[in-house]
Amino acid sequence: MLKTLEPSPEVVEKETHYREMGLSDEEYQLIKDILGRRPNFTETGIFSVMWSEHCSYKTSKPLLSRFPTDGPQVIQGPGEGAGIVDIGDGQAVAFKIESHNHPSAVEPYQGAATGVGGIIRDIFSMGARPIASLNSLRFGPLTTGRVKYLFEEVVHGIAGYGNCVGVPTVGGEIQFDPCYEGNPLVNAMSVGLIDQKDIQKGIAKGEGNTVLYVGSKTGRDGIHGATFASEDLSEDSESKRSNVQVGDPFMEKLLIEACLEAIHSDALVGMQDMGAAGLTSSASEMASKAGMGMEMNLDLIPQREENMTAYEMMLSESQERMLLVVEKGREQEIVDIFKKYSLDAVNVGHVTSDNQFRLLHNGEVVCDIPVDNLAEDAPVYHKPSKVPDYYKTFQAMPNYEPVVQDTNEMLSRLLQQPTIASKEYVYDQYDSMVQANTVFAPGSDAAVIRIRDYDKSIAITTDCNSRYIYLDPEVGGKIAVAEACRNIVATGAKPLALTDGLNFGNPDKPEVFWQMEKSVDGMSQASLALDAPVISGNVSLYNESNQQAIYPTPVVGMVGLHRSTEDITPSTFRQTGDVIIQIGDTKPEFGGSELQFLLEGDYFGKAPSIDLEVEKRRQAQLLESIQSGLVQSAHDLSEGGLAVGLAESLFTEGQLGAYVQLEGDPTSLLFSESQSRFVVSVKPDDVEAFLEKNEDARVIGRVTNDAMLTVELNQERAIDQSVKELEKQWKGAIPCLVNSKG
Amino acid sequence: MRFAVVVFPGSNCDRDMYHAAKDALGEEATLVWYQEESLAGYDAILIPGGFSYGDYLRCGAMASTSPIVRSLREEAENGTPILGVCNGFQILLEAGLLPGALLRNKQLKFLCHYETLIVQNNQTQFTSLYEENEAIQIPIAHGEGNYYCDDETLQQLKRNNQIVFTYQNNPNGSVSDIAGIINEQGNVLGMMPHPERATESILGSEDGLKLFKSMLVNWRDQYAKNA
Amino acid sequence: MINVNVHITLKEGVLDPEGKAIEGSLHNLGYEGIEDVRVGKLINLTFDNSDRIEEKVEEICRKLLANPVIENYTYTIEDGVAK
Amino acid sequence: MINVNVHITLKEGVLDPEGKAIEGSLHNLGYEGIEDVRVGKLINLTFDNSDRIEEKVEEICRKLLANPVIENYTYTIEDGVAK
Ligand SMILES: Nc1ncnc2c1ncn2[C@@H]1O[C@H](COP(=O)(O)OP(=O)(O)O)[C@@H](O)[C@H]1O
Ligand SMILES: [Mg+2]
Repeated sequence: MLKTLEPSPEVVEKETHYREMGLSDEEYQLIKDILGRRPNFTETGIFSVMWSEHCSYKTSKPLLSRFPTDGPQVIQGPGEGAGIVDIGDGQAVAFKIESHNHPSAVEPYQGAATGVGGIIRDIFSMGARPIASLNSLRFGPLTTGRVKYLFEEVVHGIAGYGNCVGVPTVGGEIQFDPCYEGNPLVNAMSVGLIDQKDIQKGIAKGEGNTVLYVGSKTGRDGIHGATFASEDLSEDSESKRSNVQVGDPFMEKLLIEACLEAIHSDALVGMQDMGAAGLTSSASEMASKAGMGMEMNLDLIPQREENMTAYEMMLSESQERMLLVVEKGREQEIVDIFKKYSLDAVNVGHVTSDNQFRLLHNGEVVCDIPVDNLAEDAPVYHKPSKVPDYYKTFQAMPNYEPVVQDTNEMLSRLLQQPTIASKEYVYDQYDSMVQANTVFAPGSDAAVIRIRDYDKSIAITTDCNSRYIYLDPEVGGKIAVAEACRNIVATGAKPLALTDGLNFGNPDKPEVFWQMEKSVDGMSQASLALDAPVISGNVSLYNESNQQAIYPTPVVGMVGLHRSTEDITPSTFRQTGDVIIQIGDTKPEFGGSELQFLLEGDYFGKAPSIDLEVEKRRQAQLLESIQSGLVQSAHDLSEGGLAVGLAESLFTEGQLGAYVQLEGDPTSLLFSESQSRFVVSVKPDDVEAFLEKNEDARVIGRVTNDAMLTVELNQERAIDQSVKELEKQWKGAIPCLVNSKG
Repeated sequence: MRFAVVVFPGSNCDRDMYHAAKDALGEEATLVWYQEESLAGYDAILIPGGFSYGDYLRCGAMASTSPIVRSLREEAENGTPILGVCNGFQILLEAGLLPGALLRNKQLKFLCHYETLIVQNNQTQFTSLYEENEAIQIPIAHGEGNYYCDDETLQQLKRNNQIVFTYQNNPNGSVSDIAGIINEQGNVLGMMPHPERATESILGSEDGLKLFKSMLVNWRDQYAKNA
Repeated sequence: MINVNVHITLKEGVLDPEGKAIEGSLHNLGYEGIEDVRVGKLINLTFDNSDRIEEKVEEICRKLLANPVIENYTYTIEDGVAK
Repeated sequence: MINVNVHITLKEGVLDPEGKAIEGSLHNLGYEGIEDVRVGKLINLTFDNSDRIEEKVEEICRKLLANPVIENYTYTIEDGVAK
């Protein structure tokens, strides 16, 4: 696109080109009012990306303000590249989750890879060294060639990028449901470690200070990617394929090392990565946050292609680029650091005091916008909300209480359901141990990373059962947060804070907006009750294909802290003779359960209930018991219920078995997905002390050495299976589906 | 004992290697940036894993052309112990300091998990503290660890007892289950598995520490002899 | 026996990090005057008959060998019947 | 501007897992009569002058682009000066 072909301001207005860029008539009018004139083509593009949902959160802002974001542990809440929490000793961890759904649907390898790269940049741009990556993935059922291709390539992309940059991928979660068939979800989370004194902010302070551009050259990659990410995914997105950016993890690795070296120089004033809306958002946000302006000469921007226009440069989403502000006169100190890594740091502009965002290209001013209007004054929308009919129907249904005859067979089938089955096929492809701090690699309830040189470690998890949230967004939202906490607590850590990845359909539909509202409410309540404030997050809307919305999928990423590495507790049984204890009671709750899907092929009815006071008490009591050294292993009960939880506790490739005795309704006891439950093992000598501390705990059996899972229900053998056989089924399910033809 | 850990652009196990030598073993270690000219004066040289130059073209190919490799060759000739792990192994092969090549894993996937290795040769300065045929737990993490050499080379490796580690359950298609080999002189060891990740019980295994300890013990013996 | 050589290259405008890295390496090795390096794939297929060969190859390229989002392909069949 | 195309192929006898995987996929997709698939690399170099070009290319291939233990190379310079 040559500059001369760009429509004039008059034409942009007359032919409503702004609409193609994603701006409404009202928004265009607002821009005209701000400028006191018509915006030119470049300025219109710049407003369109900054006012897109992705950058401005114009639809979700009213909801996000409901999240609790404070706590004594919070150093940096939402608003910067990532949130930061205190972990003691002058140290902190920075973390955030981000979606890359639309790019991954179009080009799964590069979409997932650049998703990983983007979130890692958010972390090191704060000055933190990335120490762990996680992800949360959603696909359709693994039965069609297209879904298998998406699944395989997304996993390859995460591995290809993450392994190369040397950040261990230590955990994640995957669900497979038909609603994601045309619209897979790829959310990536990154966690970084930082000394509190080194925390960097993305601000452009100091009139006259120099703006340096670092990293890959700018190409025409992903032009309009930011607004693209906020549009429906329709059939014709095939033709937009050139929007896809290619990641260069090697460049990213060099950037990590160079930027982390640069933060130790006091010549550095501020640093931000170029994420969605690239140069536009990084530059304008840095200036606006500092209460300053910025002027850049686009002729100086390193360009990969010829004849790039101002519009293209400002909207390009080329990857692996950073913007730095450095003290005037000390540029060389920073340039030298980058030179060591064979990276160019180019002077492209300076900080001004007139609060304008001004760009020059070929000797002309091509953009002159009040920077605060751009970065902060996007309109905010309060969308209408409406209770969906399906929800009313579900709530009115009688409780769904199935009866399973062959409980042995049902356990086998459940273990082979892709959502429950082992994800080893996936995480075997991730380098989960690089940096040599991984205590629990994927496979545990939460990953555990020790903090070198200190007697402490952090636990990290991502969770979201979107089926419950679909059935009842408020209850499901509570469960998502509570489950993440449970996974953290089961490893012996105390939850510190969470990051949320809100993936929803089209918010213009009142029923979808209602789902957003309710799930945010539920998450907020749980976050408050369980003392895990929200410190960062991301919103991805319009996740629909052919008008069909995905299940509401607000992913929770959470970090917790172990007081001492001695508290680290595995999720699998350890020792013959240990006593097996269940915490929490079981009710006939099957709405949204794996069992329901297996028996009915669909989800309906009510989500499992949750009482946050009870949840809080059980977690606190279990954590205290772990900290007192009373617990050998702890595992939360989730999809598939107790039967699956017991089996998972035995998958250690050893000779351990379990003998369990229960009285009551077999189907519920074995397969219900009642919340707030754990299965733990305790040394015989500690049972009494444990039961005293945990008021909702009950002995249900003991760990054996016969490699059999045996459950006696009402004096009958309900489950009697070889652990090896079960483990084989559980591990084999996903490879088997992937490798089957079709 | 003074270890050098050579850092190439894209190395990412450099710090892990450094900590293995410095913290787990308790000796001196220095990170040496690849643009430096000389590796002289160190008692041992460690080439860490990672993705030098992004693994572009062929793993280790571009790193093997950097100027520091000239000094590495000299040190190899001088008999300085050199350990290359994962990408470090690939670099040693590309530089011709060890025979053979590494191809993509047979399943075309990156693999990361613990493997059981068998110590085939415990008569080297890197393995003298292991028992012969000892089974040890060491993690692998590679996409291109499928060792290949022609028959003649293989016979030579066998004849000279240059195969140091094999996999108990070959994960990647390597010829003769090879996980690590040594040069004829006995001072350059290359291996795909990561001993530096298995030096502390909290990380799951200490079996890799013995390798570093062997280096230390043999260096001390040598030192005593020369003194 | 029919010998088909498929050449797969990145579309113009698509970043080629591998090519860039090789270019850098060649400069470091002292080679001057190299303006650009691009890396592609070469896939050699051996068919046992020439039945509808062009149609088949075209389809295989589209369906499997090339990723149309970022790659172009060309091929030669047997001894240089270019397309 | 001189255009050099380097073709890098695996030596005979060296197992090509990627080629085998493509072959398997093609069979699964129902293509018959494919006897062998081998995957190689295509590296395109653009030089700004033709000075000692063949000598340079030969050297670059030997030193960097191909690994003689497992790979062979051929190249064409400009419009098809094959070697
Ligand atoms: N996409 C993924 N990437 C890495 N690890 C994963 C992924 N999906 C699942 N895992 C790992 O598999 C294990 C089981 O996951 P999941 O069933 O979601 O656990 P839970 O129900 O306890 O949250 C966890 O350790 C998790 O980290
Ligand atoms: Mg769990």
